[in-house]
Amino acid sequence: MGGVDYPQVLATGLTYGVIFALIALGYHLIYVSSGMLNFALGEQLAVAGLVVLSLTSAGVPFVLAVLLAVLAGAAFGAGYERLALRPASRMGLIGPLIASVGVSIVIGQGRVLIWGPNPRPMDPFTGDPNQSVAFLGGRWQIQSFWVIGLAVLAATALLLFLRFTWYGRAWRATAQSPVGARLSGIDPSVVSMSAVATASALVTIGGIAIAPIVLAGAFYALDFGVRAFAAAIIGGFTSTTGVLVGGIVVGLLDVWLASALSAEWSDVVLYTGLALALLLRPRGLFGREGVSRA
Amino acid sequence: MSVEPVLAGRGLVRRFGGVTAVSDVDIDIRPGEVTLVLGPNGAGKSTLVNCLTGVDRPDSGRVLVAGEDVTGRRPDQFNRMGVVRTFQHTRPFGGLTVAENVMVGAHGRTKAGFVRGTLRTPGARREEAALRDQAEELLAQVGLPGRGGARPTDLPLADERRVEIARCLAAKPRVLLLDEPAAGLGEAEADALADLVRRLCAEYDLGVLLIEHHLELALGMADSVVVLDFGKVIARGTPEEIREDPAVRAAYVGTEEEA
Amino acid sequence: MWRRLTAVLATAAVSLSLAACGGGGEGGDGSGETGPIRIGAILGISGRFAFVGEPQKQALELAQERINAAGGISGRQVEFVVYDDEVDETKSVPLANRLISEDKVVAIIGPSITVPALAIQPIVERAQVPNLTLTSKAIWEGKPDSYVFHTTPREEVEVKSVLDFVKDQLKVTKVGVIYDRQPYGTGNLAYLKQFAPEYGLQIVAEEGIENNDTNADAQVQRVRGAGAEAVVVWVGDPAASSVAKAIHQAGWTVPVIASSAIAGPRFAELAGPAAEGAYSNSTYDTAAPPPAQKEFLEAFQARYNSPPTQFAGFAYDSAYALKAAIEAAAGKTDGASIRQGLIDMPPLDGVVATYDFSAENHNGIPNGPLFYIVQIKNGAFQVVFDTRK
Amino acid sequence: MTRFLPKTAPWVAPVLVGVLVLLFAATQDSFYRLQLGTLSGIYAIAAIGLTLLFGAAGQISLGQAGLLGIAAFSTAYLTVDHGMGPVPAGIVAVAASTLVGLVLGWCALRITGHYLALVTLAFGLVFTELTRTVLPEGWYGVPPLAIGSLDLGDPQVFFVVVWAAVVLVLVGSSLLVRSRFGRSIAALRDDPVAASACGVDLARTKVAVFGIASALAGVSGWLFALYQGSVTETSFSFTLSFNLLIMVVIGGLGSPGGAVVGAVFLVLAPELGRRYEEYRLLSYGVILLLVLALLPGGLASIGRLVARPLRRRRDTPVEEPA
Repeated sequence: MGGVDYPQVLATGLTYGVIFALIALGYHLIYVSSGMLNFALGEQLAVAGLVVLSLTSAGVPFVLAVLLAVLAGAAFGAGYERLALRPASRMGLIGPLIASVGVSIVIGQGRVLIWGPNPRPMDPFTGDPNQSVAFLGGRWQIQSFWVIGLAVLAATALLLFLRFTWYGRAWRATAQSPVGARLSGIDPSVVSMSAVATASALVTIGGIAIAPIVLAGAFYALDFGVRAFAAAIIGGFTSTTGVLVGGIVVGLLDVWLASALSAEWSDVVLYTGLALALLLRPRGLFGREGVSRA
Repeated sequence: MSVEPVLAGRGLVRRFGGVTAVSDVDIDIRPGEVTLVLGPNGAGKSTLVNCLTGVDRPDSGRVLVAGEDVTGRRPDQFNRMGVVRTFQHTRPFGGLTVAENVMVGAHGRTKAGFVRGTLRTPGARREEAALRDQAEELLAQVGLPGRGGARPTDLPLADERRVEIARCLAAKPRVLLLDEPAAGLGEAEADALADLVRRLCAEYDLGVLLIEHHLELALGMADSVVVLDFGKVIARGTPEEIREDPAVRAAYVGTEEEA
Repeated sequence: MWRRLTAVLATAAVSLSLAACGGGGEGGDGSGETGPIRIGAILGISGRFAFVGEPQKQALELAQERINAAGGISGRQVEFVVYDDEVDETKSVPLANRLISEDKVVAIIGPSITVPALAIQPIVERAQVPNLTLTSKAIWEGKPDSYVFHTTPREEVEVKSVLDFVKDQLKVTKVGVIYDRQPYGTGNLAYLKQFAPEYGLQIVAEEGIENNDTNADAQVQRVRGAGAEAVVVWVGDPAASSVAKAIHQAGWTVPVIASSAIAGPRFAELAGPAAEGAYSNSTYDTAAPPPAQKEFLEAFQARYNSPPTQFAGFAYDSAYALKAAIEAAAGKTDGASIRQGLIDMPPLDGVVATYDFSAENHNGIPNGPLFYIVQIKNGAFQVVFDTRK
Repeated sequence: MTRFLPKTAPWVAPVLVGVLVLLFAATQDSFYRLQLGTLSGIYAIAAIGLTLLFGAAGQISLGQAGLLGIAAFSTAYLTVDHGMGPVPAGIVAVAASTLVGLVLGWCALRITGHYLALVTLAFGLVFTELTRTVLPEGWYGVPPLAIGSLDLGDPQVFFVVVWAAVVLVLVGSSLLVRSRFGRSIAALRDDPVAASACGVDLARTKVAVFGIASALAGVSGWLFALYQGSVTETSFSFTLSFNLLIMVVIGGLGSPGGAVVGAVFLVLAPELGRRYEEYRLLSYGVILLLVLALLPGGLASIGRLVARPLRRRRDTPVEEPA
């Protein structure tokens, strides 16, 4: 069935991989700071491009529109953490998980009602649409460089924040012991809200960057969301670098499978792999023990 | 009166990374006797209980029930062998009533599976009725008559401990391991609990292992004492011997006054 | 204990009474001799196939306005009751029942896509409600007394027009096919493979794609690897435009022929410069349309300021076919009369073709060539070849 | 987990539902509402299974639709391709989905909480992708229910048969929840360590409750195939898994009666605002959030709105996923 064009797999796989990594980073942030799992990030990514399109068509300059969209995304994240996830945590840890499913349904259906069911094209940040350049033996879209650049930028900024600021370090500790965190002056509920807000900002950036390649508002929220779960699991929910590496791995694997097997079977293999990874090694490659077997 | 121990630990070792929580501990629990394990916080008391009840697996050494080696068995298998325990932080079943909590305690020795339970076969109905009666009776015995319908999470801590003890008794056990039952209780409540344990120990010829660092109360209840420090047995004997033992005094300097 | 009993009682009663009173709304009996004639429609308006259902809904709205403005059907106003089944037959089956037993419609137009269309067939047959199905796959099984009629061309017609164009105009022999993994794609793939040898063509690659996929790099790369000299794309948007983009990005210059599913403005809008030069089939001769088609194209453009896709045309023709049928049945609107009316009615010069039903042939459109080949030239489809001549 | 199990006598809810059903069937001329009533009954059976699994036993599953799908596809395969009767095909179909459920139960032994949610989600997605790839056209022409020569396909009769099954399952599950097994799965949910110390074999109990829930999902899938007549993967996507979860949550976790109420509500609620057809899914999401925030006990707890507030707000440290 034709040899696999590895340079092209690298080009496309990396572009999608960094997006999965961004979402996985969002899952990681929320998990380490509040122990919650959030299903809504995929839909937030899918709607990001549409928000920018609406703003620009209303005359807002592009860069300002992106900033506004990211801020709006963060505010929306903080909002639904407070209104939906937090009250549901009375039901134990599974409550917020189901609440995030509810939020993803509301976002998804809201998107269809406001912007209609059809996806919309979006111009790349620079260069004309579908223009591709040869690089490392593969054909790269100009926009791919924007996607990878922005994602790496956002991820490193966050890594620096988590590692080298006092508040950042506190975030990682809050999930382990909210009581301990509270004793050292950190309010876990504020941390949890800011974690969801930051994760929302991350996926909004990712959504805006990837929209020119995959159309704004198309039906890929679940596909991206579940692939990002696979990335987070391969990386081990608890390790920041692990989830980033996991994202790239899943991106490359996904595209490689599509060209080596066929697009139809790549989904089946990917989801089966996700289930097996969970069963055999829930801690993932890099994660610390945090999984109960009881 | 060296009667065959109903539950024994031989050369038990348990390490967590570099820390040896339990190192080479021998311990015997004899029917009708209260064996006390004393030791400051972090001495490995809870780890020892976990190893003796299957909640944790010792790295080496053996656990014997009535002489039979049962090292590494699951907690529910220990339960079916008559070894039951309470927990340092009470672990009630919040979704069930107090009576139902006690009835779950008897799960190990009852049989009605989900088919017979659903079809309400005569056998299942008889067993259910017997369980209900036993629950009411045990609750009365532990001093909570008629509280079967309440929610465990609505009870004060002392009563919640009593429900947990009733839950253990529902299994008609041979050995009862109590993990710091008096923790967080007032003086009067602790004494009342001590009397209850002694009474149950005599009435059911129960072997009791008591984990406590509430010195005066525990020594009063115990028939024999083992003192742990950093996972090792530093003294063994009757309560009176232990009171004067210099090694114990050293490990416990300054804890006398602790309420 | 009693408090809980009242709780369960209250909520269960409320829920079940929902059902009893819920749909009481529209009273009136559509099939009575007076009052508006109600015609039902089940279309895939939202979800994956919105690009098919949405224009069809618009076409029916346009038809309702124009029919009523011209005096309605046999003196009675017409009302189209349109439901969205999101192309999920779990929804189309109850919707069909709702149209029949609740809204008392006299006929049903749609569904647009194969799976729901097959699913509601037993329902319309049992309820004896004429069904003008809009799916291209042959649903009618040939029984003369069936209540199912087609106002869409048979799939082979379009497949043959594509193969003919590839052989005679593009003059290549090795063809790669990228097809929708749903029945719309697999059905036509089968016809392509069946008729290709007749045209001396060889199918060298078959790659499935999901209608909603927005990345087709893998499929394009494998078709190119198989040595295809032309790429036939049998899937709707956004997948079709993704294929065009992938070909463009791979720097591969190869003729692309897409099915009539994308013969509309959206393909160029989504694919951008990558769409340039792509061919497709269209039922409209935009250059010199026959009178009925010209009037519809202008009316649709005026009403919705965007050119209609072929799907809109089929829906519009179905509306007028039913009008002609009822008039042929002297205004009677029971199922059997309308069915007979469809058979007896004079040939209807519709937007897409001249429709002529008979007991033995429920396919309104004759089996001959029908399509125009169109090509994207600076952003819009233009007719470049007429398969009829 | 929610702290309340409704304590109505086991026969109350089922008898009540039975009466309402017969009333509904007799008065219904509209075939459409009969069909919706049947569909809500079919989903109710799967919802009862899920509320036992998730509400009572605390084992979350986001892939329950896959189990329905397995049974529906097996039924279609056996009846259409092999001419098997609807009932024997049903027995094989339910066995198939139960078997898969037991495998999922085995998975639940190795991982819990969030990870279990993800494995079950992955299972559901694998089912949809696999069937979409292997069987894009699905199956048509599944015969209606018939026992031997007795045709039960007539909508009114089928409606009553489905709801008779619902009442049967409701009685069974209400009794089950109150039996020794019911207490052991509640103990498993509330505190696995303590449950094990009380003699509950966690492994066997988890696998058993997964088996029961999958069997009920299988019955639901079988009846769905007979009801719909055609089977394709679109009917068993993750949307159905989420909808089942919503039915169970808004009905009241762990309460079989609540699951039935949740199923009826979710299938029939859109009838309220027929004009707002497109707001249907949006409203499900909003309702779920409202119930999670305001009514942890779900609809069935409306009577308990004045419930005693949880006196001791347990400041649960983030132990590993529940």
